[in-house]
Formats: sequence, C-alpha cells, structure tokens
Amino acid sequence: MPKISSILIANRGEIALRVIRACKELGIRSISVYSDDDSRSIHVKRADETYRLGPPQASESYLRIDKIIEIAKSSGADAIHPGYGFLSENEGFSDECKKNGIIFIGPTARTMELAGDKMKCKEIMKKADVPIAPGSDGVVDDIELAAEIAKEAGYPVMLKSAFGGGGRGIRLVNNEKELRQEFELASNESQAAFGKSALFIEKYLTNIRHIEFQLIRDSSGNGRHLFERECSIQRRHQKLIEMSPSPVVNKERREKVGEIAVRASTALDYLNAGTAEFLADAEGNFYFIEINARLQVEHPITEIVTGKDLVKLQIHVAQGEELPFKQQDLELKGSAIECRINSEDPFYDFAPSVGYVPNCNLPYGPGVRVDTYLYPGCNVSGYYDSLIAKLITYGGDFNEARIRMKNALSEFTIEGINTTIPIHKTIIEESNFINGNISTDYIDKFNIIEKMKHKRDQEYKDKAHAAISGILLQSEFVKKSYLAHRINKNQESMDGGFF
Amino acid sequence: MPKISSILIANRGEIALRVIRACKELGIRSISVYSDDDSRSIHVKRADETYRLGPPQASESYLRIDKIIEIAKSSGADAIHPGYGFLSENEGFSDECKKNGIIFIGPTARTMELAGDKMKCKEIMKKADVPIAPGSDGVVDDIELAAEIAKEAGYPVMLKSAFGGGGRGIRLVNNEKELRQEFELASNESQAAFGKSALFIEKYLTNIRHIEFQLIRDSSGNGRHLFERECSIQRRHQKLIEMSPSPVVNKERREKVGEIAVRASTALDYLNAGTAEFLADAEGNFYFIEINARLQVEHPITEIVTGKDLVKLQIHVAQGEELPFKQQDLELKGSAIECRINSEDPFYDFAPSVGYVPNCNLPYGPGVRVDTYLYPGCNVSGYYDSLIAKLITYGGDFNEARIRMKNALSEFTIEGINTTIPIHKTIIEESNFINGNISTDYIDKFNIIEKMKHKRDQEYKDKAHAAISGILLQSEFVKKSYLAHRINKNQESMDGGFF
Amino acid sequence: MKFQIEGNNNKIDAELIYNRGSGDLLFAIDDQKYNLKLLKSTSNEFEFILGNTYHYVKILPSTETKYKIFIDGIVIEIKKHSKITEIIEKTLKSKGIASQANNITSQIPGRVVKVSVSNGDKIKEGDPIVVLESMKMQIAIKSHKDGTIRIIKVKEGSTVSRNEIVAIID
Amino acid sequence: MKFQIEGNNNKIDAELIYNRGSGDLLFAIDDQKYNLKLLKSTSNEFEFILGNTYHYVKILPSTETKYKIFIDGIVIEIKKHSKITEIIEKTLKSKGIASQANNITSQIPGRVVKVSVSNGDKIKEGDPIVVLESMKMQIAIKSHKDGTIRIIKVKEGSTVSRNEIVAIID
Repeated sequence: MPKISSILIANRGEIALRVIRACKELGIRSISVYSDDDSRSIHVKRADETYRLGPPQASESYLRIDKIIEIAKSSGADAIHPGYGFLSENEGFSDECKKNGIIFIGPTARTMELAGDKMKCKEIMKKADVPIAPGSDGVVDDIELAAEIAKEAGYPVMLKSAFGGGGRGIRLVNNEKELRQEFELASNESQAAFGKSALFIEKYLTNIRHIEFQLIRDSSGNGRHLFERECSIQRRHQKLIEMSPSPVVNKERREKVGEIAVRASTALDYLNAGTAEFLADAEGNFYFIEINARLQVEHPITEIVTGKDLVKLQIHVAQGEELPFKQQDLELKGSAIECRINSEDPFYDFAPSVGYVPNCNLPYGPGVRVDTYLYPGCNVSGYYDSLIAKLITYGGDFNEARIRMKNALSEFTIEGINTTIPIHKTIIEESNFINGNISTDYIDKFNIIEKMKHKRDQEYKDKAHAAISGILLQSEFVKKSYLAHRINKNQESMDGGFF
Repeated sequence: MPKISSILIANRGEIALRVIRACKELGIRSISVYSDDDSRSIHVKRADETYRLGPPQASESYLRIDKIIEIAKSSGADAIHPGYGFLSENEGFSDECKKNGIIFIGPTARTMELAGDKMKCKEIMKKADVPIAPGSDGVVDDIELAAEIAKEAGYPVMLKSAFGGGGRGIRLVNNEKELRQEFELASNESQAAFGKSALFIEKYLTNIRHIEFQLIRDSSGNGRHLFERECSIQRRHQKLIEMSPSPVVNKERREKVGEIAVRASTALDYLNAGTAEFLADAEGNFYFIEINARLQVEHPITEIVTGKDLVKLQIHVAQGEELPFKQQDLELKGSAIECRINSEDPFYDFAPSVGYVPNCNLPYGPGVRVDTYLYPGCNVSGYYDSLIAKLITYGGDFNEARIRMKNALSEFTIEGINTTIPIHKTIIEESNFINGNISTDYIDKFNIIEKMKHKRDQEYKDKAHAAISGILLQSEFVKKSYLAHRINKNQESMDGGFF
Repeated sequence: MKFQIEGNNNKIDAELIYNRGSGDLLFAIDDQKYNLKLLKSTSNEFEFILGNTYHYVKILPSTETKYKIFIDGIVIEIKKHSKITEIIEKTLKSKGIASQANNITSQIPGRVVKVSVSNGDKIKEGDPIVVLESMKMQIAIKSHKDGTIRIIKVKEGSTVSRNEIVAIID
Repeated sequence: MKFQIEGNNNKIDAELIYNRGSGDLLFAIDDQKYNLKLLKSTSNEFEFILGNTYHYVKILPSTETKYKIFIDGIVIEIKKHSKITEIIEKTLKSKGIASQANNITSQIPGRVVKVSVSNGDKIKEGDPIVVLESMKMQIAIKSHKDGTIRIIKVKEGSTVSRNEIVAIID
C-alpha cells in the first residue's frame, strides 16, 4: 500500500485537532472540513487546508458522505480519518471511500457492519467463546413487542439503539408508561444521530463496572490489546471519568481478559484501532457488550500508560504497515485519569449550555494533558456534541494522578458557559472514588449531585468576601466615573486609574 | 522532623509556579513574595498567600534575606524553597533559615559553601577519586596575574566566576586586550548577581559535551542519581536545549558515571536535590566541573523520563523522610527535550526584549509540557532573568520527542516581545542535531544563526501573500470607515461588519 | 451595603472605610477589616490582593436583585440587600410567582423538533408539551401541573432560549 | 498596491478585484487570484481563509515605509512600495544615514551602570562608551569608529530604551 501523504479529517472539535497533530508529526498534509457554525473553529485554523461542507446541522454537513468524498477527491486526499461519532461507524462511508480509492482509517465496511449491529456481533462472540452480557435477543421495532419483552425481563430495563455507542441512544426505563414515552424519543434520536433506528432491550444490572480494552490490529492479522480502561463513572449511561489501570484489574486478569478482547477482534477480522467493552460484576466476571469500531474518546489515558501514540499507529496500520511491537513489549506504567468536560449544567440536570466563551484558561504543568477545541473567544455550538475538553492527568500511581487532576480542574476556567467541572471536582475528592469503590450507578448511589451542591455552597462562602470586595470596587468605580463625567463629560478616559 | 505544612517560595517566574503546584499536590500552604514589578505576576496569583518584598531591583527584593526571613516568620512558614538563581546557592541564607527555625529546602550552608566555591570543591573531588576537568588552580583577584595565567595556558581561555552557575559570569576571551576589558565587566556582573566577585581561569576546550547527572540525597545518607541530561546546545555558555537521555550515553556509561556523581554528592555530605556537571570529550571521558546545589532549570526532562516529581521529592527529603526508591528501582523510559524560551532577540545577538505581552498561546496536547509564567496580558520585566518559558516534549524515542517539539514550537506564539523560538525551530530540524552530533560550540560550528536567518526569509516568502491580504483588508476597512465617518461622523460603530 | 450569598441565610455587611490612594483601600466586611491592594481595573474587571490573597473578579451582567460574579474561575451569585432592592425584589417575586404558575418554560436552549399538543388540549402533569433537540439529545418539556393549553408559543423548527415560555396553560 | 518583502528584492503587486459581500472577496497577488473568506475583523485584526488556508493577521504599529505584521504566530516586515512612500523612504534614509553616522545608539533596553568616557575624550573604534545592565547581564556599548566624544546623553543609573542615542561623536 502506498504511504499516506494527505488525510481529510471528517470530524470537528478536539478529535479533529488530535488527528491534525498526528498528521503534523508524520509530515502528512491535513485537510479539514467545516460547517457554517464552525468557520472559526480550531480544526479550521490548525489544518493545512480547510473546506466548507454546508449548513450547521450535522445532516447537512458532517454526515454528508457525498460532499465529504467530493472534497477528498478534489483536494487530493489519500485517506480519511473519521474521528469518533458522526460517520466513524458508518459502513456505507467506509465502503464509499474504498470505491473512490481513498483509504478509510478504520475497519472495513464488513467488520463495521458486524460490530455496529450489536445483536449480530453477540452471535459471533458466542461462537468465538467470548463471554457475553445477559440481555434481549434481537432488535425490537414495535412498541407493543417492546412492552412485552420488558415486562418479561422485569423493570428497570435499558432501551438501547443497535447503532448507538458512547452512551447515546441508551435510556433507563422504570415502568411501561416511561417505556412508551421514551421509545419514541429514543427512536427519533437514534434516527437523527445515526440515520437509522433499531432498538433493543437489555435488563438493567446494578453494581456493575464498565471496563474496556483498547485493541489494535494490522492488515497482516497481528492483534494487540493495550490494556484496560475503567469507565464506570457515568451519568445517563455516558462516561464522565475514565482511568487506566482499573483499580480492580490485576496483572493476571489483565492478561486473561486482554486475550479475550484480542480474540473478539480476530473473530470480526478487525482492522485498525477499536475497543472491546465489557461489564464486570462484583465477582470479577467480565461480559462482552460490544466492539466500538473506531478511536475512542478516552484513548489518551491508554496513550499515556503505554507510551504509544494511537492516532499515529492508526495511520501506520491504515497504510499497510505491521504493528511495530509484540504483546509482550507492552508495559502498563503509571496511572492516568480523564475527566470529560462537557458544556452542560450539572446543577441543572446536565442541561446543554452553549454560546460564546469570552475567555478560558487551560491547565498545564507536570502530569497534565488537555485535548480541547476551546480558546479565548471561541464559540460552543448547540448543533453538536457537548464534549468541549478532555482533561487528562497522570502520575506514578493513581493517587498522584488524582491529586494532579484536582489541581488541574481548579486551574481550568471557562467563562460564559456552564460545564461539568464542578461534578468532577466533587468526584475527585469523594472517598468512594478515592478507594476505587465505583460502579456504573456511582453518581446516584453516593448522592454526588447533593455533594456537589454542598461543595458549591462551601465555595460560595469561601469566596463571599472577595466577591463582595469586587462589588464595592465597582460601585466606587461607578461613583467616580459619574463624578468625572459630570465634570468633563469625557467618558472615554474613565477606564482605570481611579484608585 | 515535623511535617511541613507551609512553604514560602523565595523566587518568582516559572519556578515559583512549579513549586506552588508541588505544594498544592501535597496539601501544603504556599506563600509567595513579590517585588513591585511583579505584583501581577503568576506567582502572586496562584499562591495561597502573597507578600510584598520591595522595589523591583533584585537587591531590594528577591535578594533581601532579612525581609524574606521576616515574612516567613510573620506568615508562619515552616520552610523556604529558594528555586534556582537568586538566593538558592547562598549559604548565608540557608544558615539564616536554620537560625530562625525554618527548614531550608536544599543543602546545608556548609555543603553549599563547598559546592559554591568551585576551587575548594575540585580539591574535595580529587580526594574522592572523582575525575576533574583540567584548568587553573585557584581564584584570581588581580588582573595582572590573570593575564599571566592566561598567557601560560594559551588563548582562548574562559573567565569564570567561582560563585557563578547556569552559564552566568562565564566569558570566552581570545586575547589579552579582551581579557583586560572583560575582566572588569565579569567581575562587576558577578558582584551584582551573586554579591561576590572571584574569578578563575580555565583553558577553553573544543568539541566538548556538557552532560550532567541529577542527584538526590536524603538526611539518612541515601544518595541516588536520576540519570543524565545532555546540555551541550548552548550559546554564550548558557544552556539553550537539554535532553535526556544523551545520545552518547549508553547503559554501562550511565551506571558508571552515575555512580561517580553519587560519590561526589557523598563527598560533600550533600542534602536534597542537586546536579553534578561534567564535561565529556570525544573519547567518552567524563570530567567533573561542579555541583549545582539547587534544583536545576532543566529538571522537568528528568521528571519525565524517570516518572519522579523532583520538587515533591525535595519537600519529602527536607522534612526528614527517606527516599522512597532504591537506585535499581529507577528506570529511564522514553526521551524528553527541553527548549528554553528566553525573551531575547536571536536575530540581534540575543539582546534582551522586555515589555507587555498582549497575547500568547501555550502549546498543549500529547507529549507536551510547558512550565512558564506567561499569560495573555502579562508583563516581561527587564529586572530579572530572561527565561520566560520552558517547553518540554517527550516521546517513546528521541525522534518522537523532537518532532513533537517542532510542532509545539510552531503552536507557541507570544506577541509583543522577541523570543528564542526561531533559533529553537532552526536547531530542531538541523541535521547535526538530529544525528546527535552536538557539542558546546554547536551554534557557531554549524552556523545556526545563518541557518535561522535563512529560515526566516523562507517563512517571510511563505507568508507574504497572506500578510499582504491582511494589509489589503485593512486598507478596505480604513476606506469604508472613512466614508462612513463622513456620512454619520459616528466613529464608534466602525469596528467590524464591513465586509 | 448589605449582601446575601445564595444558599445561605446570613446577611453580610460590607463597606469601604477609606481609600488611601494609589490602589490601597480599607474594607470592612462582616466586622472583619481588610487591606485591599488594587492591581488592575476596568469597568467590570478587578484584580486585587485582599488581605494576602490574590483575586480576579469580573462582574457579569446582573439582575436588579442579584449580582452574578465570576471569581477565581467560578461563578457565584450574591443577592443585593439594600432597602430599595428588597422592596423591588419582593414586588418582582410576587408578580413573578403569580404569572409563572401558568407558564411552561424551556429550561434549556434548543430547537423545537416536535409540538405534542394543540391549543385547547387538556393535559395532565408530566405530559410532554414540546420536544427539543440540543447537542444531539432530544428532551421533552413536560407540564408541571394538570390543565388546558391556552396557547402554544413555539413552532416546530423554531429555536428557543433558556427560560423562554413555550406554552401557557389555564 | 506594491509591496516588497524584507530580505527579498522582488516587488509584489496586490489588489482587491472585487468584494462579493458577506465576507467573500477576490484578491489578485502577484498574478495569482485568491478567494478570501473573511471570518472576523476589527480595525487591526483579521481572520480569514485565503484559498483554502486559515490565517490570523494583526497589523502592528508600522512606520511610514514598512508594515510590521503578526501573522500565524510570527512577525514579518513588508515594505510599502507606492511612488510616494518610495520618495519619503529615500529622503528619510539619506537623512538618517547622515545623522546616524555620528550617533552611538543603544541597541538594547537597559540601565546604565557605568559611563566609561567623558565629553571631549578621544576614542578608538571598539572602545566601550557605556555599560548597560539588562536581564542580569552587563553589556558594553562600543564605538563603531574613531573620534572625539561631543556629548554623552545618558547618566549612570538612568534607563535607556532600544535605539536611544547614548552619545554623539565627532
């Protein structure tokens, strides 16, 4: 296969910037695409070249396979990196790239189809001796059938989109009334986000951990796992905090489950980077849930503990190279944590928060990495995902990484919008989190929202005198401005110099 | 010894911020001090508490032992961290701390005195079987004597301050006329910077590498080395780029010279973190030059390749703890490079450049660490050292770290002042640097200044059309503003909205 | 001046005692005296050292009864407590409660993807009124009480901002 | 308009061909045609996509003959080349050279720690005139030619800025 010399990035936000950086490291021309709401976004600014896609709606821009292929061809792109979300797990897109002689940096359409259809995938895994999670047996199109299955399994149940992923399209439903209400919403949502709607039902299990294994497999069939990520801290079934290693995975289990994960990738004839997701129960049993056939949001923590650059590896594998390391060459060193900073108001049921960001300060220093599209004066669009930054810290052990996260969170200031930073600040100092006593229902189980509100009240108290001083200063300022104005009517010279 | 609960940081700039961060990680109250030129500096903003020292001149502020001790006592500081430069190697300061019951985070006054007096130190090293660099035998106070010694040794010679360090107070002299001129300047400079003046002369050797070993030793006498740093890329005998590992040090040599370095620290009954500096010749012989009795500017690269936090270790050792690792526990992993970003104009003989920085963009992302005091709207003062930022990158190997440095340098933008970024951009892509063919005369030997100018001309060419577009846009803007002004005389509404 | 921090019942007294000039001021807040050293100021941004600790304060657009303040990276809300603002506050509050009771407001910004009811429809508490899409999520705005739809204020495809009224019920 | 890049002898022709409105312009620079999409502008800052590449340009305070431009993180200098500026430039240049020949200027900002000569002293090329301290370094300003000191313009302890005249020699 020829060496890739230019890559079109069919995505936006922090992941587009991440791929642009990998391109720059490899001397590859980076080509970005943008919607009208993104013309000043960072992926426009940092790419070597940039092309307009269309109106803000994803369906008119980042989901337009035809336009993206057209731009790839006219700009002479050798390859396309899909990032995550959008078209990253769309087999039609992978196929279309192939037809047009463009390398798709990810799995083949066939693998993606199998991985994307959660039901088919489970069948294959059963055959490959990969332990799978208990749940319903197929896609449910009809609301009446859904109600019947849910009744049989017993509430609560999970309503999941067969084409979802990353927590999207998953709803917890407690009774039939809710099921009927949510079935339609979930169906529409999945339609809007993935262009398809097919739901299935799974029994909701408690005291469960979400642990996943990073995979990469080359075109010669060499498959490796890059150890686990513990992603149990979730809200609304979406990951909030991830870490590697997991506090409950020791060396033996890591090797054992890692091997199962590699077997799963072999069963799908997987190509490039992917992730095998498992549920782990309190007894330490691992159940396969699905393969995410793309680069994962939380890939940086794996990069840090393994020292491997996953995006560069993706590109190497995509141009036909063999993986440059064997399984036994890999070593998990130190500890890394990622907090997902979303533009949502955690005090208000995580309602989306969008708009202009007049200023922001990204944390830096020892053990800190930030992947973000924020910059002072940027805009957070309501048309796309709420992930605005990933804050990653690392240290020799979990506690060093954790304390660095605490400090980095307090250095991270974002004006103009609400973010999930307050809930991260709360969790990072919460005793169950510190002791590794976590599960997917952690947020509810330990009243994290209440604890966050309590923490805010404490912060309010601590900052009250300083804040009031600011008000007093402004009132002095206004008084003097007014006096000065009366004297010389020259408002221009009022700023500063009064005290 | 009692646990330290508060630390006064007797320094400014990026190193003060570095220590504040370590304090925050350990739950220690951080206390900063500032001169009148620093009231809006980052170490004022980020410390838990801050106190004014005095006027801008270092002699009236950061060198005032009496004032610093007084603030430490009145604010209840348990310990003082001196950073590097200023009072960090002043044995009187260490002594004064001790007298006042304040823990000095660094070596004892006695050790500092021995380490600081380069001539005495060399004697001790000779006894301890530490190989020392060839050179003159004592301090030279008199210009006539200096001329005689220099003539005997043969020009060029190096004029060095016995109390210097970090390249300060070192001058290369090519003939007697220059010697006489520079002797007085060097003497004054050393007087101003260190409060003492005592010069000695060393023959100037060529094709020499500067390689140093990081040391740390606890109060129970456990000494460890944290491997080497290659610091051969220098200008005016000041380090410009450092890296770890060195391209010419293999495992055997690392162990051998590391052991010599530990022996040197034992000979001085060294306490806390320090650095043994060596010259290495083309044959691979290492000659001890001096011990720097403080934390080094370039400590971050060692932190990265060892995974150890040197500042936190300094604090642990200072409160009497034993080192938590043995020599064989340490492992050098990956590769790290540091570029020193100075506020100097590399196109103008590195003339200092000071003033307001209206805006700056710190690089971030995979493999990047920045230690800096810059922020948008900050001020670079002419009263202090020109080091404004340390850009550190790392990777699995030298080349990955190097390429990441190349990209991070291009992400790093600083408005308002001139910096050494252009020379770093030149070196990082220069073939001798890439191949590890470096020595202390690298800059001159390979015409780096010329190459940098050539690179600038190329950049000018590449950006010309875009820059001219900017001018055309402005002229359109001005034209339309003028027209609009003539129509409604309302200058206020002119900004934006014209195109 | 009197202030009250959100989520706390105590009132706080604060005043400028005097201005020594060149940025040195003396404040009294809740019987504590503070030296304040002003480092930088514009009309709504202040950098200062209070006692011995640095602070950055930006006064955000505030309401008549509340200050919204960005301080050291967090946003805090402080109620005004002068006699006049207290009266205004009460008046606004009583009016607000009376009229708000029949309003169904959007508590997030978003695009209306579906209007689930029509004018005159009888509805029960918890019934969805409209469905919004924001950041790839679909969220139903539900009625907080039983009643009849007097008027729907939004259309499918239109966008609403936070706290905008989407429907009024009787 | 005509421009010339520093360190390069070629002159560059550039003009606005037309303004399509709503931020879309067409430029011709050196016979190349470019579509320019303006994304943001203030009086001296411009963000735009030229062809298919994003640029950020800030026009810095410039002289009568030269533009100083901060572009994409670097500073570049561009000479103006209209007939008028050429004439002005020449005039200024000839004047400048004439008067500058006898000026000894400080090429760095700093504090004068020593004045090594007095008015009327005879000096040789390379003799130190004053010693400056800046960023902990002491740097001597040396004479660039033989001559006699007409007047020393600085005192010990005073500060000088870049390009300030420290002495005039005859």
